[in-house]
Amino acid sequence: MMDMSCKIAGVHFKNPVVMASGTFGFGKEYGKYYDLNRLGGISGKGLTLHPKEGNSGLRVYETPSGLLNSVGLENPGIPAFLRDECPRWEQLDTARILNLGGNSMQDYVDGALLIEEDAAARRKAGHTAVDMIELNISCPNVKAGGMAYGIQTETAREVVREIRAVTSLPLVIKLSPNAEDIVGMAVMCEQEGADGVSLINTFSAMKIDIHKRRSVFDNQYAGLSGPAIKPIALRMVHQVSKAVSIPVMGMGGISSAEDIIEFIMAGASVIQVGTYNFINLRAGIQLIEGLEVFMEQQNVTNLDEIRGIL
Amino acid sequence: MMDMSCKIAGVHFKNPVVMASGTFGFGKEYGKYYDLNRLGGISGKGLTLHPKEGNSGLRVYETPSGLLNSVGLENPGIPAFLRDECPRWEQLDTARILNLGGNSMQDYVDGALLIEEDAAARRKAGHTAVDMIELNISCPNVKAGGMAYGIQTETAREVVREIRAVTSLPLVIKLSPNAEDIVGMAVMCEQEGADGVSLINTFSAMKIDIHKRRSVFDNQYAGLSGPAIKPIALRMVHQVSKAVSIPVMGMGGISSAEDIIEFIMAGASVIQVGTYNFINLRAGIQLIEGLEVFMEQQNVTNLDEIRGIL
Amino acid sequence: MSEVLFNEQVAAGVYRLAVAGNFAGNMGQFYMLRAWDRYPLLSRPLSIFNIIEDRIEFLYLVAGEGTELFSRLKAGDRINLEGPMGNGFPEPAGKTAFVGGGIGIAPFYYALEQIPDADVFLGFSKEPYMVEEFRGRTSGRVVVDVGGVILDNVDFNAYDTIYTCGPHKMLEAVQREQLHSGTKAQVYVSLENRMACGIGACLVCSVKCKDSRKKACADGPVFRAEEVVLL
Amino acid sequence: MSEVLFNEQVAAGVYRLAVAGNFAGNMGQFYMLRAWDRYPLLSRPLSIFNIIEDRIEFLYLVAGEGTELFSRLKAGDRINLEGPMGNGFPEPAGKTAFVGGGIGIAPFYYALEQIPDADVFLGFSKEPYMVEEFRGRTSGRVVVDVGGVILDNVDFNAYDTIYTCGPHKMLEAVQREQLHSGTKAQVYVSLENRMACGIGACLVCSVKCKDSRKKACADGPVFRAEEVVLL
Ligand SMILES: Cc1cc2nc3c(=O)[nH]c(=O)nc-3n(C[C@H](O)[C@H](O)[C@H](O)COP(=O)(O)OP(=O)(O)OC[C@H]3O[C@@H](n4cnc5c(N)ncnc54)[C@H](O)[C@@H]3O)c2cc1C
Ligand SMILES: Cc1cc2nc3c(=O)[nH]c(=O)nc-3n(C[C@H](O)[C@H](O)[C@H](O)COP(=O)(O)OP(=O)(O)OC[C@H]3O[C@@H](n4cnc5c(N)ncnc54)[C@H](O)[C@@H]3O)c2cc1C
Ligand SMILES: Cc1cc2nc3c(=O)[nH]c(=O)nc-3n(C[C@H](O)[C@H](O)[C@H](O)COP(=O)(O)O)c2cc1C
Ligand SMILES: Cc1cc2nc3c(=O)[nH]c(=O)nc-3n(C[C@H](O)[C@H](O)[C@H](O)COP(=O)(O)O)c2cc1C
Ligand code: FES
Ligand code: FES
Repeated sequence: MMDMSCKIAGVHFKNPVVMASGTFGFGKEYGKYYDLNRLGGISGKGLTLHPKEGNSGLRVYETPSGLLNSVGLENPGIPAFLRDECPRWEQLDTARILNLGGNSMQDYVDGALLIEEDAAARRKAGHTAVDMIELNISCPNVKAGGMAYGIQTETAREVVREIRAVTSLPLVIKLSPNAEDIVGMAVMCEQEGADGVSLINTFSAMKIDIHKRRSVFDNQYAGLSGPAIKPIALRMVHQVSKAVSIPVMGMGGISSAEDIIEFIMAGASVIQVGTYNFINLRAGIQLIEGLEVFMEQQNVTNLDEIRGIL
Repeated sequence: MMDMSCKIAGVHFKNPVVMASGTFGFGKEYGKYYDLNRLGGISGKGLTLHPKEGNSGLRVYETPSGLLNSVGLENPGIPAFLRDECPRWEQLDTARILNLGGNSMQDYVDGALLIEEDAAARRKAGHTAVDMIELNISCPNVKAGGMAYGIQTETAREVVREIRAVTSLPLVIKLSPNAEDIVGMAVMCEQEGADGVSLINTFSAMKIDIHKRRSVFDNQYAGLSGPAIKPIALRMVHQVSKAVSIPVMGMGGISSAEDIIEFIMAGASVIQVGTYNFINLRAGIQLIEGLEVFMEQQNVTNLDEIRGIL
Repeated sequence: MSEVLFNEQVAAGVYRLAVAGNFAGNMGQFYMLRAWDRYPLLSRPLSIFNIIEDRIEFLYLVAGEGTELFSRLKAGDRINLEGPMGNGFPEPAGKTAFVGGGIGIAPFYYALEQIPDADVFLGFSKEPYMVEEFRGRTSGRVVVDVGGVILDNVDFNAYDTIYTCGPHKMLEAVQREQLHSGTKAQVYVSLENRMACGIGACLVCSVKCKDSRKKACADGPVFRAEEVVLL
Repeated sequence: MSEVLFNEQVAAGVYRLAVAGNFAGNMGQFYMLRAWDRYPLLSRPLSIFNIIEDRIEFLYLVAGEGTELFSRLKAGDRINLEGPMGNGFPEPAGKTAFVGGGIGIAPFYYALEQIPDADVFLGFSKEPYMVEEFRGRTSGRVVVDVGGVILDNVDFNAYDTIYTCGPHKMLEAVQREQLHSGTKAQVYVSLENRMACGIGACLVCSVKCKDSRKKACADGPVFRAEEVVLL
């Protein structure tokens, strides 16, 4: 029997294919194309305490094998999520990850507290809607604060420590490739009691409209994702995996089962798929099936056999 | 009359199109395809004091819209360059940039001293072969030392200071996108008396051969260049241009005249073209001609009109 | 993967593409098309131009890299279609007008199947195309303008429902004319925001509306004209 | 840009491509081919298979993305060629053998024009191809092996010059056989290192030689067998 499963802080991932935050909504839309319960997990759209309108102006631009986005964390706010989406999440049989964003320390903490309360209430009623928090300290599209947290290790330490203190849920920290020292950042997360790290978020990047003589984005810089960044993401995941002993969720440009195997060989416990969802609406299913084919052909019965072998 | 020219530390660039180090040899090969004197400048293959064999194993791998290279600074050494290549460089009517690499501080300094001596001797004879030094503190393919210099600002400061002290030639520092803080690095270079900065070198990146279960490169990581990285490079050039008042040479994935205009609008004085030379052997000429067309169509008579307007 | 039946040029830079298969779709909906493997990254949204039993058709203008690749397709080539997507045009009430600017005429040909007596206003900057096809499909008027302002021909007070699709500038003019004319007609605009997922999951196609943000792909591409804040 | 004359499949995954134009080249040289605009990034090196007045031909195996794109070319399509590049085979002395493994046979067809009496050894793993064409061009022997080891058929002491081209494993065996046989023949290998610039400027195609590093593209692709350190 093939075994693709893996546990992170007690949370069971039936396979390593997790959908990346911001590219998969809260799952509903893709659920029309395949059974979400086939997935290893889903990281929902980044949430903040209060609803956010997101950025004005153009929000997407294609680059060679990459995608610039400037969504700016548009989201309905945590209370609306808990109220409107969680009933559906309760029914899902896949790892449900809440991606937590914020504009200030207070935002982050108040958001985490709300989630904690909600989880406790549901637990009492015998339900779970959220299995894990993915703390996003790294969104490059949010100007006020958000960015800064993800850049310097000591600034980030504060947020990680505060959130760790107020949440009993498994906690994974999402790291930015824009960090001054992504390895040091991961080590810090381990020191502060995080249950894992996920990387990478998008690269801060730019596109100029030479005719209008301005950035195509109102917010000047935007976040680069997609196959273009995969070689860098893979290097970072490899470096971080060597440096910490907590699990690593690897991502950045994954668009084939072979890509997934690379990230697992580099040390990732699970991987996340972002931009590729846009290219292939059935990405989730097809990647899992591709993994099965690979494992069969290569005589791998458990992904642990190849995890981190580099 | 259209004016594309620009001066950096007294060195005249007739246009902003400079060929990037390591992708253009010392010019000879491309000289068969067009007149090198049409170019704004040439940055020669990175040189170290002693000849270097470079890396073993595979040295190139294509990624989506990008190129991984692991040349590892193979070069004939500074003395051989001064002896064998400089007679030809003396004849060139384009900005001639010597890209200086090294494995240790001693290497860098001794190399710079040799170049200084040679320049003095040629000057006496009424000749010039090298107009400028581009100090490469950032090659990601050299394990011993080289990398470290380009990462942390204070480590890099030493090298810049030492080289500045021993060379009278215009000095530009080539920055790495792997630097912890590329803006801080540039500011440091300005403080230490550099005449300019050039950026970006390649991103440290990785490719795993999942069948052989090893990196495709003997040296594990390799350097990513090409269109894939352009959006990140442009953002970095923009940030650095805002932060320093010395000239900036921008590069990273440039493959059209429009790309060049973007870098100039982001603040670059001149740009460099690397990987695109492989895709188009006549890249130099065609980019210059493309710039002429753009300027004509957009009624730009001097590139200064659009430089740094963002 | 589906098969291209034909892909014929109907004017400078404008092509009519037919793909074999049994496709569904309401008027005003669109498909995401992909005629390549990995590059460019995103699929391209095109409105349904026509659906016949054995095929679906699109009418497109070569605007850049993706549509340029479409234009090279030949009969027998393979192409990937996802759809139908979007809300499409709501059922009209009363007398109906379609106002298309340039390639914005595309969705109305299919819409005429359901509303075969609508008046059709086609505005072209240069060469007109598909005019005879439109004439053949409606019992209403077909007004063609070349080089002028197509809206100048539309009396907003003469209709109960007006559907519009075209360049941003035209849609702004539609909003102005709606206010200015004081029409009681229900006026709709079809937006062409850039899209990534096409199904409402990524929020890159966001449309600023009077009271909230909506998604061009899932809540649209058709909106009530007065609802949208065009910037 | 040049025009494709034909691109016909000659065996499973193997194609013969003809491009119109007046092309130059010596035996053993190669061209860099590009049948796309921006993606994939690099052009692909292919050996000269044949040159006739009005055209050049290549014989290639579909190995990945680039050659797959080549395989889709049809007559009339456009393709970009740069070349000829590389050193090519030096003039042979005396009795000559060509030893090709798989698609490594490609350069020898053109070479036969200059050395029409060479013996030709063609090794295939599965289906043989182009054998009749080779027979038609040489007055020497043509030995074909399918599924075995082509080198087993070559007596290294029976020749003055031996040119070889094929997979890495075969070239290693060539080196061993050269030593083992004690042949006085001049033995050459043609290498297929990955390339970027193709003209000697970037050093990514570096070949470790006994005394130094050389460039596969500019100093090669043909090297004396004893000179190269195969790793
Ligand atoms: C719902 C919807 C229906 C559409 N229906 C049609 C149609 O029936 N016929 C038709 O010709 N065009 C239609 N379009 C526009 C068409 O999708 C774009 O012209 C096409 O995506 C451009 O791709 P490209 O690669 O050729 O150009 P690019 O090089 O990507 O861009 C060229 C120009 O097209 C615009 N553009 C780029 N991507 C998009 C995008 N995803 N959406 C909108 N505009 C974009 C850019 O602003 C740019 O000015 C529709 C768009 C949408 C959103
Ligand atoms: C001088 C020279 C002459 C050649 N002549 C021929 C020929 O006549 N016919 C023919 O079929 N092939 C020839 N090759 C090999 C051919 O260039 C490669 O098969 C081709 O580049 C693979 O490209 P791809 O995109 O299809 O495959 P990729 O997906 O890029 O790679 C598939 C496989 O091809 C190998 N490969 C990739 N890039 C190169 C490269 N630049 N050079 C060599 N191998 C590579 C890889 O190791 C990989 O195993 C020659 C190569 C060289 C260097
Ligand atoms: C449109 C878009 C929106 C995103 N929103 C979020 C977000 O809300 N929170 C977050 O942590 N990451 C967000 N990301 C980053 C992705 O989760 C992922 O880290 C990144 O895109 C790299 O993976 P990919 O190359 O597979 O897309 C977003 C990415 C995209 C493309
Ligand atoms: C094959 C190769 C060799 C390189 N060698 C050097 C070098 O010796 N010194 C250096 O400073 N940069 C070197 N670079 C980096 C380039 O000069 C340039 O900074 C980088 O490739 C980004 O530009 P591009 O995307 O236009 O290629 C090399 C790049 C490539 C692709
Ligand atoms: S394109 Fe993704 S939400 Fe509209
Ligand atoms: S491919 Fe550039 S030196 Fe050979």
